[in-house]
Amino acid sequence: MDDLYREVIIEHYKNPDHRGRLDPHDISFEDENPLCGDHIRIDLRVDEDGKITDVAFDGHGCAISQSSADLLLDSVLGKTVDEVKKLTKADVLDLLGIELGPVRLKCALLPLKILKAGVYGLGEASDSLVEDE
Amino acid sequence: MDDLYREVIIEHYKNPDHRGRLDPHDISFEDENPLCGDHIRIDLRVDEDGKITDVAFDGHGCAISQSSADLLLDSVLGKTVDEVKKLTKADVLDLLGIELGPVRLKCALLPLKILKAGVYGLGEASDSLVEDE
Amino acid sequence: MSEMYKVENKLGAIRADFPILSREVRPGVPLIYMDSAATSQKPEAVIEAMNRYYRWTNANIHRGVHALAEEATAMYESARERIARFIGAGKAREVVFTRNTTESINLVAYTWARKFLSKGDLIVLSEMEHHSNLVPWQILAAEKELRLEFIHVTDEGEFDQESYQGLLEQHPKLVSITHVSNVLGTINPVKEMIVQAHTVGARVLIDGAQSVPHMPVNVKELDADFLAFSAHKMLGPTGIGALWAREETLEAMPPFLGGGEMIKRVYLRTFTPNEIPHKFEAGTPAIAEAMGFGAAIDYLNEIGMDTVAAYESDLVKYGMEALGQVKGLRILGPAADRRCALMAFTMEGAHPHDVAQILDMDGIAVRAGHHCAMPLHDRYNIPASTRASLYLYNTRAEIDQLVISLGKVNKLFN
Amino acid sequence: MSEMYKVENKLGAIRADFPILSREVRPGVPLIYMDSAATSQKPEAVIEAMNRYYRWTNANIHRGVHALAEEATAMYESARERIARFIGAGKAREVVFTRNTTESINLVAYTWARKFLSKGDLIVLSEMEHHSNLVPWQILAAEKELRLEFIHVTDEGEFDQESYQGLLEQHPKLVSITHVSNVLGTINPVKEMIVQAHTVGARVLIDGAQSVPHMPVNVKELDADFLAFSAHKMLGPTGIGALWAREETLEAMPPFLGGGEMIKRVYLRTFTPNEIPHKFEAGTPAIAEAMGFGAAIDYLNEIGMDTVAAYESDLVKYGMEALGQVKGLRILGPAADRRCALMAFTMEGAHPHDVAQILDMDGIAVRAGHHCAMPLHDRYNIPASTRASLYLYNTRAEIDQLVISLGKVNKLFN
Ligand SMILES: Cc1ncc(COP(=O)(O)O)c(C=O)c1O
Ligand SMILES: Cc1ncc(COP(=O)(O)O)c(C=O)c1O
Repeated sequence: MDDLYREVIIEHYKNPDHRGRLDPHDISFEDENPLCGDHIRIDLRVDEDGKITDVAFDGHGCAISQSSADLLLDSVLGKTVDEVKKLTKADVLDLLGIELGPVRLKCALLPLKILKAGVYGLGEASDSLVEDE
Repeated sequence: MDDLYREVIIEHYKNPDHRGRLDPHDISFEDENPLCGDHIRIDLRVDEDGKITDVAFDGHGCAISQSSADLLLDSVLGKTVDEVKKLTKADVLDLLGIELGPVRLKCALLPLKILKAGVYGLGEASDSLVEDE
Repeated sequence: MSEMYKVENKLGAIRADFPILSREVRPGVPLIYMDSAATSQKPEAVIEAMNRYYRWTNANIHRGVHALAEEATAMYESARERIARFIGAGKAREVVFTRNTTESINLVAYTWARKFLSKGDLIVLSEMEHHSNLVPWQILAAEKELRLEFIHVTDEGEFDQESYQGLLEQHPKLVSITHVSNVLGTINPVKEMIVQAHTVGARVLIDGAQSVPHMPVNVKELDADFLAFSAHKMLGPTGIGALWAREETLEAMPPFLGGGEMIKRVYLRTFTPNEIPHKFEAGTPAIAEAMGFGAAIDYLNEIGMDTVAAYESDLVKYGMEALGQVKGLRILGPAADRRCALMAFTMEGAHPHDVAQILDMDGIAVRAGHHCAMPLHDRYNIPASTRASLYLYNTRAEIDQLVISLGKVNKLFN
Repeated sequence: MSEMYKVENKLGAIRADFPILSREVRPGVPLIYMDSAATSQKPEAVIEAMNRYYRWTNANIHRGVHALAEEATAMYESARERIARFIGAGKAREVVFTRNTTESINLVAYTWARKFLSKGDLIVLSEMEHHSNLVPWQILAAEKELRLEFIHVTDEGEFDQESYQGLLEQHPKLVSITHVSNVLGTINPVKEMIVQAHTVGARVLIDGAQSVPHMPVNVKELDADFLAFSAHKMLGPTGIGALWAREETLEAMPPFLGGGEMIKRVYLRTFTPNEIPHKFEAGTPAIAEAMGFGAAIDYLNEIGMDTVAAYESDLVKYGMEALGQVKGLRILGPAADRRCALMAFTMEGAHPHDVAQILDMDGIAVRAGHHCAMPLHDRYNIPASTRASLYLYNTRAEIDQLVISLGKVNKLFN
């Protein structure tokens, strides 16, 4: 149990640092994982140099997806949009510090998928955004 | 081999007693077994007492169906139409003197099915005519 | 309850019949399988029936005169007969082999409904249907401009009979409903509902995916028009299911898939269809699976469906009481005496996926999600639920372990 | 031929892999199985892959978070990947699991063709098609008033390329033809025919039921648009087949059967379909069968499809010569160098059913009848034929026995 539900995950799930909305915002994107009903919206503020200055997420879902969102947003604060475009599945798993089966992996990667769809300005989020290859 | 292809069967297949057509005839019916392409037509002449006075069959097919037709017609010569209506699967198998799997059984019973459809004056031959129950 | 006693007594033996039940999920963590509503486990007798076929008889059926083909054909048709008897069907030819419940329902939608329903006609479904009894009708309704209406479900998880009466007054052509809900566990009063539907001239399709495996179901007593079910939920293999309908109904239906075996004669531009049930079984069917399906029927008959139902009824009573003790846990659906042995629930503060994952760490296999019933979850305003579904091989001891593990969920999240 | 030599050397081992090959049909009469075009035998590795699944992993896929469900999902998708690689497909998602070749072809007829073809459009088939590649188009043509035309077959059993050119000039929307004839054995030059069809803008469906099991088939090299095949003819289990099509094609196709798994979201009245290939896999699929299919692919890869093809090519050469010695026997189809290892024939004075029956007495399993190709038999003016179809487990010694037993037929009937 300690493996998958490390204290840091439970902590970020119960008491997230970045839950909420940004109004106004420069980038906003939302999507869901219909398999489990996880739904997440991410708002970003970006300065003229492309640096991310403010982050927030909203929605509902399992501990993995929600803590992944919180940890991910924490990690991109102060990064540039171009740096965010380079983030991978491996980066998220590093943040969470756990190994996941294919179903829960989707939960963990949903926030990254949304974040990348947002910074790329896409109309739709696609799984290929978070696939390593 | 002797079992299924008894001499009598081969003999009636190669040199049938009743191959041909009757013109005029009182009863005529034909049908086929689409599974193997066996096709048989049976013609009968019946006198005023309902007695079968002349028989003939035509068509093509395997040794089992053709010899079954020949043997069956042999056996009904002189019988009445009502007696023919009572003939069963068992009667045909007695004539042939063999045991058959389900697929070849259809070959063996095709002539009886046609004969009965004919004497009953049916529009279509149905498997239920030759089922024991 | 003497019935129950019989199974309790046999239980050791029954569990030993299922090889997977002695598996450890991870070293030292034995499997507690509570996901039988998704798919049941298979006794060795079922696995062996298929092995025997592959190792001894394997041949294509119906068209061969060689020994193997004749044996295989006889075995395949014997399975059909045993299945027909199992559901009280008059004739084996009233049973069509399909891939699963889903294909059975689609077959009715593509053939019977396409031929006999037309623009403006009403199909009555319900809010508790599995996607497999919703989407085929949605596709058809869009194509033929049919109307779909839905029997409401009460807060307790039962059909709102008043809303059903209202819909019957609109003279539907078809009522297609589930016998047992795969989320609420509700055993619906389909027998009475069929009588009422017939009064207004509607045909009734019963989705038996969750009832046929768990209780005696007799199509003649029910007087249903169609019954759909899957082998894999009743101890049988994947890849095979069945559709039952009356002889006259099947005969009136146009063919579905075209190909070998479903024809009598083929010309380049036309064909004549085969007799039922073969008319609906195009191409090489799931032959080995039919042997497995037949063996599953034999296995269930050996125990007796009354005994299975009684045992499960006792188990779910115990389960409902036990889960009732868990803090923040809310079970969906009606009281124990009106339900099958499955319990879907939500827990305060813990998402169903997390609940299932934590249970998995203790070797307990439950399902989390919408269980292919999104509209029902919408109805209750929940995104998902966790479901423990039981079968004749589950025990009270396993339920005790479930309660202990749910305690860990609470400790972690609350 | 070194390829051949490899298999000859391995042959003892190969035959030992197939438990059924050591069966006696009747006491003292060993099985000589020459009916692989109907369905092939299965090696123990395939049977065991399914047993392992049922005894160790069995769970429903895709929606579960528990250990068994995750294992089963990974195994199921891994089978899809291996099948995709086996036929040279770019992506696993281009492979849809179906029940068999027949369902694969029907799927294209019900979805792609229903959407993209309209009144008056032409579909080109041929006179040598299996019923499974005729009837689905007949049903569709009747419904949508499409035109069907047929490539003629020459007396030698090959496509009349002139008649094909003539049909292409009429700008068909679809050409649907078999790669290898299941009666004539002809290996058709589909690669060139696909190029020509594409020139006039037609899509091409290849019925690979008899080619994929026996030779290397690469969808990219062929540049086909659709490829249909069955596991049970290539050492795999019954109940599962595949349809391959390009990603873009599958994405453009509307769903077929509606139900669980093929959806992304379901509301009471509407749904959004899932991604390919799941969009076409409604309900619980043939999960165990996918494991078996994957194991069959592994088995064939281990030997190598080039080796299989070379071995069979040698075998059929030997077979054609040997059968050529039998009095009154006439083999349908082309010379050995243009055919697969199957030989359908007629015998003077003996009906095919009788021939098959007499061979069965010597344990030889061949098929008699129209082999689901009635129009082709009409074309040659014969009601039926007897077919001996070989695979990698057959031997020259078995062919020798076939010739001896055919001698008995002649003795009895002539
Ligand atoms: C050329 C051809 N196409 C299609 C089929 C149909 O295959 P299945 O029965 O597996 O659907 C067969 C086999 O019978 C065949 O030989
Ligand atoms: C009530 C109900 N109907 C239909 C189905 C679909 O069954 P299958 O996936 O075997 O087609 C299920 C099972 O998932 C079910 O529970």
